[in-house]
Amino acid sequence: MAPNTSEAAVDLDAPWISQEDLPVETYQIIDEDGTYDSADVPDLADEEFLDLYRWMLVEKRYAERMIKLQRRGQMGTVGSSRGHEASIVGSGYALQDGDWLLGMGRETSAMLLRDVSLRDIILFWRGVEDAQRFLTEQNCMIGISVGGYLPMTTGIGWGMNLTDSDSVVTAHFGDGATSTGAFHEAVNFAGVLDAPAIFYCQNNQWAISTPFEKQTNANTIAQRGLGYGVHGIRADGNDVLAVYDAMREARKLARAGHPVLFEALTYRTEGHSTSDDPTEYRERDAVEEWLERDPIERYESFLKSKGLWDEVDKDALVAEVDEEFSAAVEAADEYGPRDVDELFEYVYDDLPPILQEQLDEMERELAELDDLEAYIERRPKG
Amino acid sequence: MAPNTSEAAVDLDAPWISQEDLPVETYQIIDEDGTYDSADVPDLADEEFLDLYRWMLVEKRYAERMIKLQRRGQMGTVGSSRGHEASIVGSGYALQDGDWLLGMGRETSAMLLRDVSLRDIILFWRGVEDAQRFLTEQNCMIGISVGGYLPMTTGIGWGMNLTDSDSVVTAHFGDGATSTGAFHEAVNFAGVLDAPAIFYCQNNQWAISTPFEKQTNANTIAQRGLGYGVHGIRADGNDVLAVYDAMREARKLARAGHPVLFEALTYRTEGHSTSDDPTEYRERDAVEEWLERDPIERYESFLKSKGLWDEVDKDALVAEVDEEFSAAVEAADEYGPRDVDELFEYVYDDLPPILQEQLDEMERELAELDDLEAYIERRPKG
Amino acid sequence: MAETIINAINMALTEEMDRDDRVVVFGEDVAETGGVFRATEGLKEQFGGDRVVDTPLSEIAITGGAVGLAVFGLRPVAEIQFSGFLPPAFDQLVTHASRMRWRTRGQWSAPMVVRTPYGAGIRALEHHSESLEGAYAHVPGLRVVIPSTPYDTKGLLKSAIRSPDPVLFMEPKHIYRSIREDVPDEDYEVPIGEAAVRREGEDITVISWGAMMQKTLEAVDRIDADVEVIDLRTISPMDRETVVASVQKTGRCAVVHEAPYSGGWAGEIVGTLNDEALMYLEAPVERVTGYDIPVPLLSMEDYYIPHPPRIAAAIEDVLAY
Amino acid sequence: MAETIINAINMALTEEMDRDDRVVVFGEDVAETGGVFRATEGLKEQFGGDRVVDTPLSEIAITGGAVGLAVFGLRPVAEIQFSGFLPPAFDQLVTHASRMRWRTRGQWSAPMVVRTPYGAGIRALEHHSESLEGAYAHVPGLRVVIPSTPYDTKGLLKSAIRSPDPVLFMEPKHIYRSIREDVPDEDYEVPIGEAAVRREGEDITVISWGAMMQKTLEAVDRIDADVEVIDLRTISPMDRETVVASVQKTGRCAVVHEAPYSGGWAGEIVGTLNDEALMYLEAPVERVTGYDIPVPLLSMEDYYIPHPPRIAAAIEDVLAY
Ligand SMILES: Cc1ncc(C[n+]2csc(CCOP(=O)(O)OP(=O)(O)O)c2C)c(N)n1
Ligand SMILES: Cc1ncc(C[n+]2csc(CCOP(=O)(O)OP(=O)(O)O)c2C)c(N)n1
Ligand SMILES: [Mg+2]
Ligand SMILES: [Mg+2]
Repeated sequence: MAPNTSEAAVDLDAPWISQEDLPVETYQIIDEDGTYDSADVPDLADEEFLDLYRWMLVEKRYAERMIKLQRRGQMGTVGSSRGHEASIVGSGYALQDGDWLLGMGRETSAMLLRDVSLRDIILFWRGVEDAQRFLTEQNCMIGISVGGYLPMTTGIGWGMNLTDSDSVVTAHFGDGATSTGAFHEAVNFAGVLDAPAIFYCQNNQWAISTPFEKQTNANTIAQRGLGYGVHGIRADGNDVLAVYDAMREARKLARAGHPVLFEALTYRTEGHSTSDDPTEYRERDAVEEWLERDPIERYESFLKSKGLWDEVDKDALVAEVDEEFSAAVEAADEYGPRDVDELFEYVYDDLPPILQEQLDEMERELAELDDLEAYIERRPKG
Repeated sequence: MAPNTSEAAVDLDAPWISQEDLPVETYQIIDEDGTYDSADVPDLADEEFLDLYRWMLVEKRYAERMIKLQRRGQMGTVGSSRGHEASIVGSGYALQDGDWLLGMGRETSAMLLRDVSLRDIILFWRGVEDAQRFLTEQNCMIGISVGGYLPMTTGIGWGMNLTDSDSVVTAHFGDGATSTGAFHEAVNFAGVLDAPAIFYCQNNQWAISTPFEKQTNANTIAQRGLGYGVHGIRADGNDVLAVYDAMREARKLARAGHPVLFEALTYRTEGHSTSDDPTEYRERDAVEEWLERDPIERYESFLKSKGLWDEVDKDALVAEVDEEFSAAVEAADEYGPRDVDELFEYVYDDLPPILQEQLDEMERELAELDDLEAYIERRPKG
Repeated sequence: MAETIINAINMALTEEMDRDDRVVVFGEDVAETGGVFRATEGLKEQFGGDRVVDTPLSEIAITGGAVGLAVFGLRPVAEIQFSGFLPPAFDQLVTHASRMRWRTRGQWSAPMVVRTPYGAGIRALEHHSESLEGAYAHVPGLRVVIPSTPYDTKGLLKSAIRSPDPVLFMEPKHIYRSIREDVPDEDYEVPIGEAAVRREGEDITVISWGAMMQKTLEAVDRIDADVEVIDLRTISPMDRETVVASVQKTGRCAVVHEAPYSGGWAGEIVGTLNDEALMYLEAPVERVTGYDIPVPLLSMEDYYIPHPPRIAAAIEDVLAY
Repeated sequence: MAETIINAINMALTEEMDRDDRVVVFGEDVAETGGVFRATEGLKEQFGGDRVVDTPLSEIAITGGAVGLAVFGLRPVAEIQFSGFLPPAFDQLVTHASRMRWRTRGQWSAPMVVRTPYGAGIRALEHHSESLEGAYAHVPGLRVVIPSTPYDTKGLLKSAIRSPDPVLFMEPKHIYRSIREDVPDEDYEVPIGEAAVRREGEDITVISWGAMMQKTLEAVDRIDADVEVIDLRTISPMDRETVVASVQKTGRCAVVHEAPYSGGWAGEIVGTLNDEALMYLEAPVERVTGYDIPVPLLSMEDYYIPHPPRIAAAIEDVLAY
């Protein structure tokens, strides 16, 4: 019923602009075959090149192990970041001490790079309230309502300007988030304020079952920056060096008063989360295609031709990373139960009388109604 | 405290895009001096050219007379459309029978062109509920919450697609409205739906006291279309022929499944409304500059060089238009008071018991409390 | 056949789409996958991609788009994936949906349904567990409906789709699949605005709705008294008559809801009883509700939810007063 | 000196900006013109364009921006031009401002103020007259404050700005300039969370807030009884103690607000009295409120507003019960 938009183009005299007028390049340093031009490679020390590799392994093993934990009932619903390793690590690696990072849950190693601990990420997905206390200690936060934390991101950037801070604030979010009104108002306002904010979109081409072409009729997210007068870029999100390099520039731009809308083009090769079965809504072919563009393999080729691969003992690295993960799970397992009165804390700065009353009542009920705790115990936990 | 954005540009290697990469032309047919290229002039009959002129006079006299009424206490707060005549008339003139028009109050003659009556516009600004009944009978509506009616516009366009209608829906709004989340979600969704919707922004460069450069860091509104994959255009909003011609094309695009973001660049030469004193926040110079670009005078030059001016008896036209306005005011004055029970109608399809109870109580109170009506009578009316 | 609430939603949608081709279903992930809870499963296959549409992640445009479709003569049924993501669209409900008929004196109206799963208990992340019916029910012009059984769900959803007024249809996701009952294949409506007396009794009236109905019934089973149980079903405008008549009869009352206590709809019910049945009350009305705190995350949420032991104790308190 | 509410707002803002350079004031048209009601007049001249900022027309970003500033350690005071334009930002209040401290277990918080003029009576267009305090007050974590006198306005706004919690500060625009009283030049706070007993009396307690206080006092003046008048001032979390103690003393009560009846805050007050004072009540509590309809447009709005004759009649009904 929709009009046939493939009809012969309408006859136009006026100077219409459409996205065809502005081809958007995808920034790449290492191409799909692993080849690159040395001149383009960012100026990093060998350890740093190796570090990037290690972090990508962290991200990958983290995703794999989390899903295993979930399948074993030791974790709530979790999302997988498989395929996003370069995009997450490249962006996180370019941030500096004091920078802030607000995300949506698919940027773990960027947060680990901000000194968040893996244990706390695990606690987060187990629904332990304390987790975000630890995240925010490192100026990181996970926002579950998609897009809603972007205005706050602008506010933080604004605060940085007002206090002569020399940090930047980065928000990580998905392609789906770019369709929210909150995204729009946040980026536009950041543009007006010259806020040192980097809006970092991991365009993994899916929002649960909704493909990018149903999310927007625009070809890229990057081009949306024009509409706000902020700098836009599309980088190959499977090329860790391109992401890192552009992010470093983004940080400079942000510090110079030019907020940035950064699109890292990648692909969610697994389900949205452990509750999602992607075979319901997409063909395996496209997935295969993207699996071939695996960011870690591509970076391995780079390390090889750069002569750094010899220094990598992958098995040992994986074992090390796995051990870290196991230790984090153990620490999370040991994280003791909280007292129920904590539920009433932190709602207000003090405990208003009505909350005190309710807390007292709850404690009385838990003490007096002998079957209440039992009832709660019996309830399924996942 | 904001970083000095005029600092030397940051050294950039990556392929950043900024609005400098896409210069946006302003579509013009008659230039500031009244000259034009005949080849560009839209193919209209002489009566139509004259009609455009008459409608612009209607808009102008309407604005002037409304403000007079307000000053005399016969009208609530009203806004003035002085300076917007070409933008309003040119856009309205390109619409066709069956098209829908949702506006914000600064597009009167476009609504009159949709067969709305002037009396009903006057009733609207007098706060008479019935006014919108009459507007909506002509598929027009005024939305007071800025931007909020744009998602609904998309929905109407979607409905047109679903019912194989061959109409379009147009929303008129200001530059301020483009900063709302509702605008964003509406235009983006329209793009995905191929909705026959024209988002028509009268960029008059002010949102009450906020100048366009504080509304957004973007140079134009038109360029924002790229971010949604819809067609964008910036037309000289003081050139009625450019607006009309581009709007005609916009209508064709919309019908072909390409929603349009249309920016008519104009200027609000008077206050935002009768409660606003613009000398508080802007220099007279800029206003003077724009007064010189008066859309009506410019079109008079066009009519002169086109040889149509002889057919215009301006004084007679103004007298005629004035008479129409006077008749409309008279009709509005005669529009009788409504019964108070109307307040309870139309909230729901029927009258739920609680509303019936409240209505009964109100009527009882009005009858029994002899000083209630008197109290209400005594309350200041404006 | 014994069906769940989810099945009942699906049945109602299927039948209404079949019956009236103005009905259009849309929201995030509703078409290809049938929604995160599978409420819309099979609809796209049966009715095609024009009438069953996956939208962008745009709660404002979903809700506002529904207003436009409704004004244009269609019958939109929009899904908001979780009620915790409805607040971005609050303005569309308050400013447009609820007042379109009023604004245009009946010339336009917004016969639309916004379906959204609400409430705690499914072990989810933040914003997946809230109950804000009290805030929405305060908006004149909106009808707020919450079913608690599969039978009612089908009948109420059909009524909502056929309603000439906008309906916010909040679904108790905690019991989406946990209870089953016979849901006839035929066409039937359960009228909006009418509460159901689930059990008749003389000693006390217990009022609840949504996911708390099950817990309330479980609590009542523990109690040795003749309890009248009312399922409110429509929060607003509510069936004051049934509520008042019952309490005039029993003289005692408890109200159970999941939303926070302060400003929750139980206050409105107490207000109504105050207006119409104060002198019949032999004891204060008990409000058994969530606390005035955000719903805890998955590891602690059970301490928030009013479980049967709490409800039963409260009922006994009222009886013993 | 005798000052209006608008003056008092301006004084509070000026003094707090002077006292604490973390205070930042922003919103639509607040800087260059001092706001459509002139509440922020002179601030930009005095404190400069970095701390007094005109924003884009973006209620979401204004409110969410305030959250970010607050988290970063500033003390934002945002203005929403009319409370009818706050619903687009409802999500920012519910999802972020109200739960930032809770979400982060005290690590972050959102000490911010959203000021917004509310209520009917100024002969305005649609959406310029509503009172939705009941909906906002239902959100845990938010403090909702409504002053009714110039003195209180200054003191409460200062408390709000210094409050470690987010405060929604709703201003009774109908009486912005219609009442005057002495407002000391000195620094003083009026504590949030405490109601004020405006008049002491023995026969009946009348509770109101905001613009309705004036009408209530006018009504009380017409009545030959010993009326206790309470100005609630903080809607949520409210001062239950003062309310309950008063009604325990008088045994009768009327609540007056402008918001619609169903789901309005009066219901919560009746609920509180039910909990704590039921057996003291000698008559049903009267709720004198707006109707369950949108506020009429300017030509008819006076039929909606609870004017003194209505209030007085209701009080007399309760006294005569
Ligand atoms: C406002 C809001 N609406 C809906 C949801 C439910 N939801 C969670 S994730 C998601 C898709 C997000 O897609 P995208 O932004 O592309 O991020 P991705 O998961 O692909 O990384 C949806 C719809 C939500 N959390 N918040
Ligand atoms: C959502 C919302 N916020 C604020 C207002 C108050 N207001 C009315 S008109 C206006 C400025 C509108 O500017 P613009 O969109 O440029 O339209 P113009 O008046 O210039 O034609 C504002 C802030 C409103 N009506 N709605
Ligand atoms: Mg995505
Ligand atoms: Mg403007």
